[in-house]
Amino acid sequence: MLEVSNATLHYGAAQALRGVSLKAGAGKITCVLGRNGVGKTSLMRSIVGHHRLTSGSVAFEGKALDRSAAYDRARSGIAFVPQGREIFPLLSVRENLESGFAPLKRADRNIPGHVFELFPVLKQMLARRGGDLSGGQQQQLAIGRALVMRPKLLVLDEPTEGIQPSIIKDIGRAIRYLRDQAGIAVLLVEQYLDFCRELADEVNIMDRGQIVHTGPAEDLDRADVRKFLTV
Amino acid sequence: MRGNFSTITKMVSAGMVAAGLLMSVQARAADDTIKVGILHSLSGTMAISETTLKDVMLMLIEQQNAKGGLLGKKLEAVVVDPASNWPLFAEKARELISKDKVAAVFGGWTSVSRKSVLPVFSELNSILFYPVQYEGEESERNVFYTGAAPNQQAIPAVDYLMSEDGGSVKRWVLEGTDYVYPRTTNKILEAYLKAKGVAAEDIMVNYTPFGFSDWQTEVSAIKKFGSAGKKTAVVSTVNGDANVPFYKELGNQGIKAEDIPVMAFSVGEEELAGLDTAPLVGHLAAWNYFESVDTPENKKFIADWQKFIKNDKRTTNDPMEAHYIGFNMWVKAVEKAGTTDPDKVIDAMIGVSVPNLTGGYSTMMPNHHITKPVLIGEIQADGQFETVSQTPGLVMGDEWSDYLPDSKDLISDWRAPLSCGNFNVATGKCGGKGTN
Amino acid sequence: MAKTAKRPGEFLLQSARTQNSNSSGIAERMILLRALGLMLLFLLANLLPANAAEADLRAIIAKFAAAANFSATETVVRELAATGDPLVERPLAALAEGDLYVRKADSLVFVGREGGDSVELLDPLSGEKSGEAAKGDITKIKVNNTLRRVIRDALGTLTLRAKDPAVRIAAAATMFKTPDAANIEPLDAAIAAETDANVKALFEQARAASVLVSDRPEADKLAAISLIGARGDRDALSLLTSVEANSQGAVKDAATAASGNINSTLAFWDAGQNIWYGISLGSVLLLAAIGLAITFGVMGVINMAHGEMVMLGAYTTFVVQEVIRNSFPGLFDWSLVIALPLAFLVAALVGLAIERGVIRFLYGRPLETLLATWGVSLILQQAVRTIFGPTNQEVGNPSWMSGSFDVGQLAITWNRLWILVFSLCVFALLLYVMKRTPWGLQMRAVTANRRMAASMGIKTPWVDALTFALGSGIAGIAGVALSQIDNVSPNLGRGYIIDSFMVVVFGGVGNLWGTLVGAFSLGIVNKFLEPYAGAVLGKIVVLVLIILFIQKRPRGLFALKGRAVEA
Amino acid sequence: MITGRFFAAGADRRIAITIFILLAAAIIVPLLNLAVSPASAFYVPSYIVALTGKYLCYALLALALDLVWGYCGILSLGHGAFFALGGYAMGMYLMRQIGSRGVYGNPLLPDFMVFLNYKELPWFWYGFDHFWFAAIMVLAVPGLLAFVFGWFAFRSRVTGVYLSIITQAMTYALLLAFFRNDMGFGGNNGLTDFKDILGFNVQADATRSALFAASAVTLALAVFVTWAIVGSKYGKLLMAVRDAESRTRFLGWRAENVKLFAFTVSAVMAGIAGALYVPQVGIINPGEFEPSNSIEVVVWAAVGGRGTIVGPIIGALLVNAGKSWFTGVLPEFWLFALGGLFVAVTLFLPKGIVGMWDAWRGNARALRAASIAEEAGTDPDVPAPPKIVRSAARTPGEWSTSGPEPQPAE
Repeated sequence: MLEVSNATLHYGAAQALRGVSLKAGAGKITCVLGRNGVGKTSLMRSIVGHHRLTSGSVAFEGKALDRSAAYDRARSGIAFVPQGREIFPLLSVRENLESGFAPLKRADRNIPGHVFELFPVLKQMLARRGGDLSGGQQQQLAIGRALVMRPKLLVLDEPTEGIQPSIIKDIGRAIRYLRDQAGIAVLLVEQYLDFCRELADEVNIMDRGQIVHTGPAEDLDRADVRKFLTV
Repeated sequence: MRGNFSTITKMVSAGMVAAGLLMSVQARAADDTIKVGILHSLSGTMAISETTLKDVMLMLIEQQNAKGGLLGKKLEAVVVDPASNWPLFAEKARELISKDKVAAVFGGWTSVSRKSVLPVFSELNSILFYPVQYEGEESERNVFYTGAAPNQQAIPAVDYLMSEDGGSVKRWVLEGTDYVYPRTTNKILEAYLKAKGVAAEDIMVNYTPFGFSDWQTEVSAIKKFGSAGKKTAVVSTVNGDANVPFYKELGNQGIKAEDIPVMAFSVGEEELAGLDTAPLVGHLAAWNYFESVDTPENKKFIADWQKFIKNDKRTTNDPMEAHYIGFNMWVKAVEKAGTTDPDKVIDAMIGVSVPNLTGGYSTMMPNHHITKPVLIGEIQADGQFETVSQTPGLVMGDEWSDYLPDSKDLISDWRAPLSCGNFNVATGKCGGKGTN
Repeated sequence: MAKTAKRPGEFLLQSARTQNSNSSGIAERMILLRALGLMLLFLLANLLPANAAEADLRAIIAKFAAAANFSATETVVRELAATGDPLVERPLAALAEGDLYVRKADSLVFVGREGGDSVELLDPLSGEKSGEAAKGDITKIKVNNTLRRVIRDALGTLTLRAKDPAVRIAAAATMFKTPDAANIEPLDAAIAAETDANVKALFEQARAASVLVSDRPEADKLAAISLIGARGDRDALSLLTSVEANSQGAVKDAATAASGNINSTLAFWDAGQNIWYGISLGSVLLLAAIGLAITFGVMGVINMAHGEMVMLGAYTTFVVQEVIRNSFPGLFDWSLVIALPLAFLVAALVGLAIERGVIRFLYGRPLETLLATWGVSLILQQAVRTIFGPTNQEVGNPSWMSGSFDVGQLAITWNRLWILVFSLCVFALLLYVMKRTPWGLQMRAVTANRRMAASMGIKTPWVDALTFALGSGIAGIAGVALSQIDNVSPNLGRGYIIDSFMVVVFGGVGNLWGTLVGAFSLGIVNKFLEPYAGAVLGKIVVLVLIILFIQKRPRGLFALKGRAVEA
Repeated sequence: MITGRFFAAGADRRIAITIFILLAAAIIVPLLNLAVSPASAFYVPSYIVALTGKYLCYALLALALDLVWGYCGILSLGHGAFFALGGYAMGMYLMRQIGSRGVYGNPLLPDFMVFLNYKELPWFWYGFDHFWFAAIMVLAVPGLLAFVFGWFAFRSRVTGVYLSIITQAMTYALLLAFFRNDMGFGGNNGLTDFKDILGFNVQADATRSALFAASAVTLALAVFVTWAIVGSKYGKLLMAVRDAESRTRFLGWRAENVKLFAFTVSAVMAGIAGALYVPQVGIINPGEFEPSNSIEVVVWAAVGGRGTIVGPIIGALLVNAGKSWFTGVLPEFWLFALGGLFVAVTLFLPKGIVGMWDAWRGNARALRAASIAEEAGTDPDVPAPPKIVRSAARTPGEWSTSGPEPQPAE
């Protein structure tokens, strides 16, 4: 479904990605792991269109995306839950969710029921300002907001960062639900190993701007894989 | 870094003398023409009034050239834009005189623009024609004042209002913009009114800032002041842009000219062009010229002007006439002197007499002010003024007001041997009032 | 009725003199006689066969041709008025309007109706058409204020019995302002015949005013004072003050008491007036600032060209009115309604061009937008100056925006009221767009986080461009309203830019409600200061207050607070 | 901070050159004006001396603004006020020097007071008979105003656009105040008709040349002082406050004191510029308080290149020379040219002329490194300079210059 091939990204003189290739399939959870500063976020932002690759390409459903802007990528079905959540703080929860209506046809402009099933707390907070929610609630809102867009691919950047365990569990359940019931491709960046091991169908490990290992989630228990992740 | 050195040097020095170089390239001695400087703001707040004067000067120069020029040479207009910026006025005046070597400059509108250029004209000994009514209290050797002094506008206007025809006004509002012209004029008027027996409580003085646009409070204060059972009139020295909202508010609050007439000194045909004058019929203005004046000279002038500006709706006004008079006087003086040499022309100017547009002759007096008739006009529905009163003869501009204690002993006479702008008749000395 | 229009003061002086010299009896009789004579004349004029009267009137009107100056004309006017014939209303009204002409060839007097180069001549009495003349062949009979006043007074008495109640009311108002003992009799007659209670009351007040300047007994005068005192407005005060100055004893005391009463009521109304003026100034500030609340407050562009957008709106109004004047004069009252959408479009398109051409390259560098838009404002200003010329352009008030009406002792001008209503409508509309429409939601999302908004599928460049166009368009329609109270010149915008920034910053950037409250509070504070401190000092004080206020609340009146801001 | 390092590497020489050129001009231009015969090709006409002298004052003003804007991130839209106050202090001295040579010949009162019926000199005019007193006032009045204004504003953490707008309110309020004739500063006409300065005729060529030289030397001195401030440890702090005020505060520095110092020094510099300006143009009037004048100063600094020392000087000289030239050559259309210039500079030369120059001159690498660091933080994967900065840039009102420099528009 999503295919990144040979992606290279420079920030001026510094190189953040060195020929990364990656695939994410429909109905699968693909996890990207790696230590701080190895280029995970850069990769995600390149996929959703916040950075333009120096070379290489990103293809979605067989179409090259390299020239399209972030909003066009969103319109073709890629939803993004960024690190730090980036909900719109001054908009109410309902408005945050409704901001996902933009790419939809007029007839589809409603909030799908499973959003409130997955995150019932959002329903109680509809009138609150997004910025007034707790960190965990904001994370749920960010995922809910992405789901409103009816995505085919959901890109999640460290959804568990700084969040209490009970909510992490909710988020995990939600991601699994999306894979199983909705058939969405999920691309997940994580540092939280256990979360990844539980969820992932496939893991990619990054180090210094490169993918150094690709394999099933069970590989995470292997020592040669572990060495990329220990600090 | 060697290269850096030289290029930076170049950059900095280029910046420092850039203007100089650019200008000296421009400046070239041209003996085949006589240059005339036009120093009127074409941008900024004053452009609204002054641009017209630039155009009228261009027309006059063109006409003079069609008549064969002056002293056998063509006249050449040098137009600059001092941009309503007073230091820039001084800079541009200097540029006109030093660089372009103009024979005379026609320009200025506000008092401050005149004050700003005065030292330049006296330092470089050139000639300035200043075409706008002003507060007086000044007489410079290098400046010829073709606009009205207070006694050529304010005092006859007040006389008219006090007369039977004007409505025998007993109570006065002096409404002005807070700057020197209204302040001085109102000082003179206050002294004059008191001398005529008006009590202090029957005079209200109020000032507003430049460009003031919310007149509700002021207009209702005028209404209130006017409801004391005595005939009331407003004498307005409100300047420029502030007039339109002022009159709009007067119209809307229903102040009718029959009840409280407003006599303005700064509202001419140009200002009225921006207004629907139907509710304002009967309000007054005092000038030395109105477009509606019915003389052959004026008809020709208006026709020429509308043809020159290619717009048959453009109006004419008093400062335009002042330039018309000033320019013709200068032409005559240059012909009389046979040269454009400033000293000779300044001497030749005094006594020069040219036709004005109201059917008489204006003469340059020894105090560098001119003689003019004073007209009082009422606003008509078509945006013109209709003359309702006119001084029987010409009034000579009085530079030092007789109604201010510090200037009543002063006179100005630039003829030899006196040649003094502030001669004190009490002490018999040149140089102002002194310490007594 | 020849002496009806004497000035009140003169008359009072005269009556005071006669009282003092103990010859009051004679004077009284004289006046009585004169009044009786006038009554007779009045009756005669109505009884005599019309033709004879008409011939007399024509003879008098013909005298206008020979009147060389204002006082000669005045004599003729008085003579005409003295006939008391309602027919003289037409020539007198025409004279007041400056529409009475003398044909040079035969010295006949006509009412003229201007049309292009020629003037249509109408018979001064019948109003029937009787020929045309070139402008050069006729001379206008000049009028001045004094003459207009004389005519107005004369017409006042003549129109007491007019069919239209509005005309009768006007007549009553005139007679109230110019009281004369000779008015009492015709007023008595008119009061007896009047059926409209409202008009009747006004007649009675006018009569009371006349009683005060007559030699009626003290009791009558005291009754008159209480009647006038009850009227309680500025005209009543004016009259009472002059009575106070010119009488003695009980009348003087009563007048003093009554004018004192009126003064204290008026003081109360003055406060109301200040509030109203403040609200009205506030509405102007709101209009000027509201577009800026979008481009600056919401988008963060320091838009120095905002004032020029207002100016473009005003010039659009001018152009619309020009077209209407030249081609469809009947539509003039609709000119503003027509100008509104056009002004919005013009300003919005220019705004769109500015955003696409300049500002979009500067997002994230807000202070640099200041420089670029400053440059743009210079260009726009000079462009308008080049196209339309530097002078003021005439924008007229449609009839529904002219004049004023009274609420108690408060005169409210229609244009200010409409501007207030209009500014609130614009505010409500804008609030609706921002809070209730998908576009508004997208705007706010983009403003909050442009990159994230793009990832939500929002076409950020379009939202930016349209938001800027919206802000500019709103400024444009503000220009339509401001053209009604201010100059339409290339400098129009400069006058509002600083005030607009003050309002937005004072209210709190990014908050529409803040702009609303900011505009009105600055307006009201300003207008309460103005009568005491003067316009200049008042404004300075307001500026200093804003500076101090910002120290206290560095984010403005309606600062965004709470966790939401830090998130 | 990186800018500072880069600066230390290559730009000391540039400062030295600038100072050298200014000092040289201070000697050579007067010489060419006074000692060379007007017929010679090397002769510098008097009006050029006056004109460039005026530009140098503007350059000093632009440099003063750049100290607070370019180096400390405080965009003042009211620097014209300090300039004008300095000018008024000097103007008052010059007025007193007229003595009894005014038109009314009143030895006690200036002319405008005579015809407005002042009976005696207002108290605030006392002392201005003496040059030393006026000179102190030139420094003290703008300095004090800036200190008091800054004291309140910085302490209450008024920043960004709020600060800009209230500085504008300040100069606007002063404009209105000085327009009032009752203030005793000559109202709209201002102070004019000067005769002598320190006993020399202000209209004499020699005096003009001396004033030119004084302006050039003062500007050179100001360049040196600015350079010294910016290069010192304090200067680093200044830039730290500019780039990340709250972080500087967390590190224990009193950001408000840092700003206050810069603001006051800058106001004093502006005041000196005004004082030198007035005798050269011969008039000081409330028009100098116009907010549009202050905005123009910002434009000069931006055109030349803010955050550099030479930039504002070049900007001021260039824009003003252009203005002088255009108003003479294209009187009807020069506003198009000027407006177009501002738009073009912001679009195409975001770092001003000097910035473009540097980029062009192979300093590009250093610049690039700096911009990378700013854009992405030193570590490319640490998510772009974290939330604080970005939200600072995007929340309206918060965005001051502390936002990251170029954010590509979308």
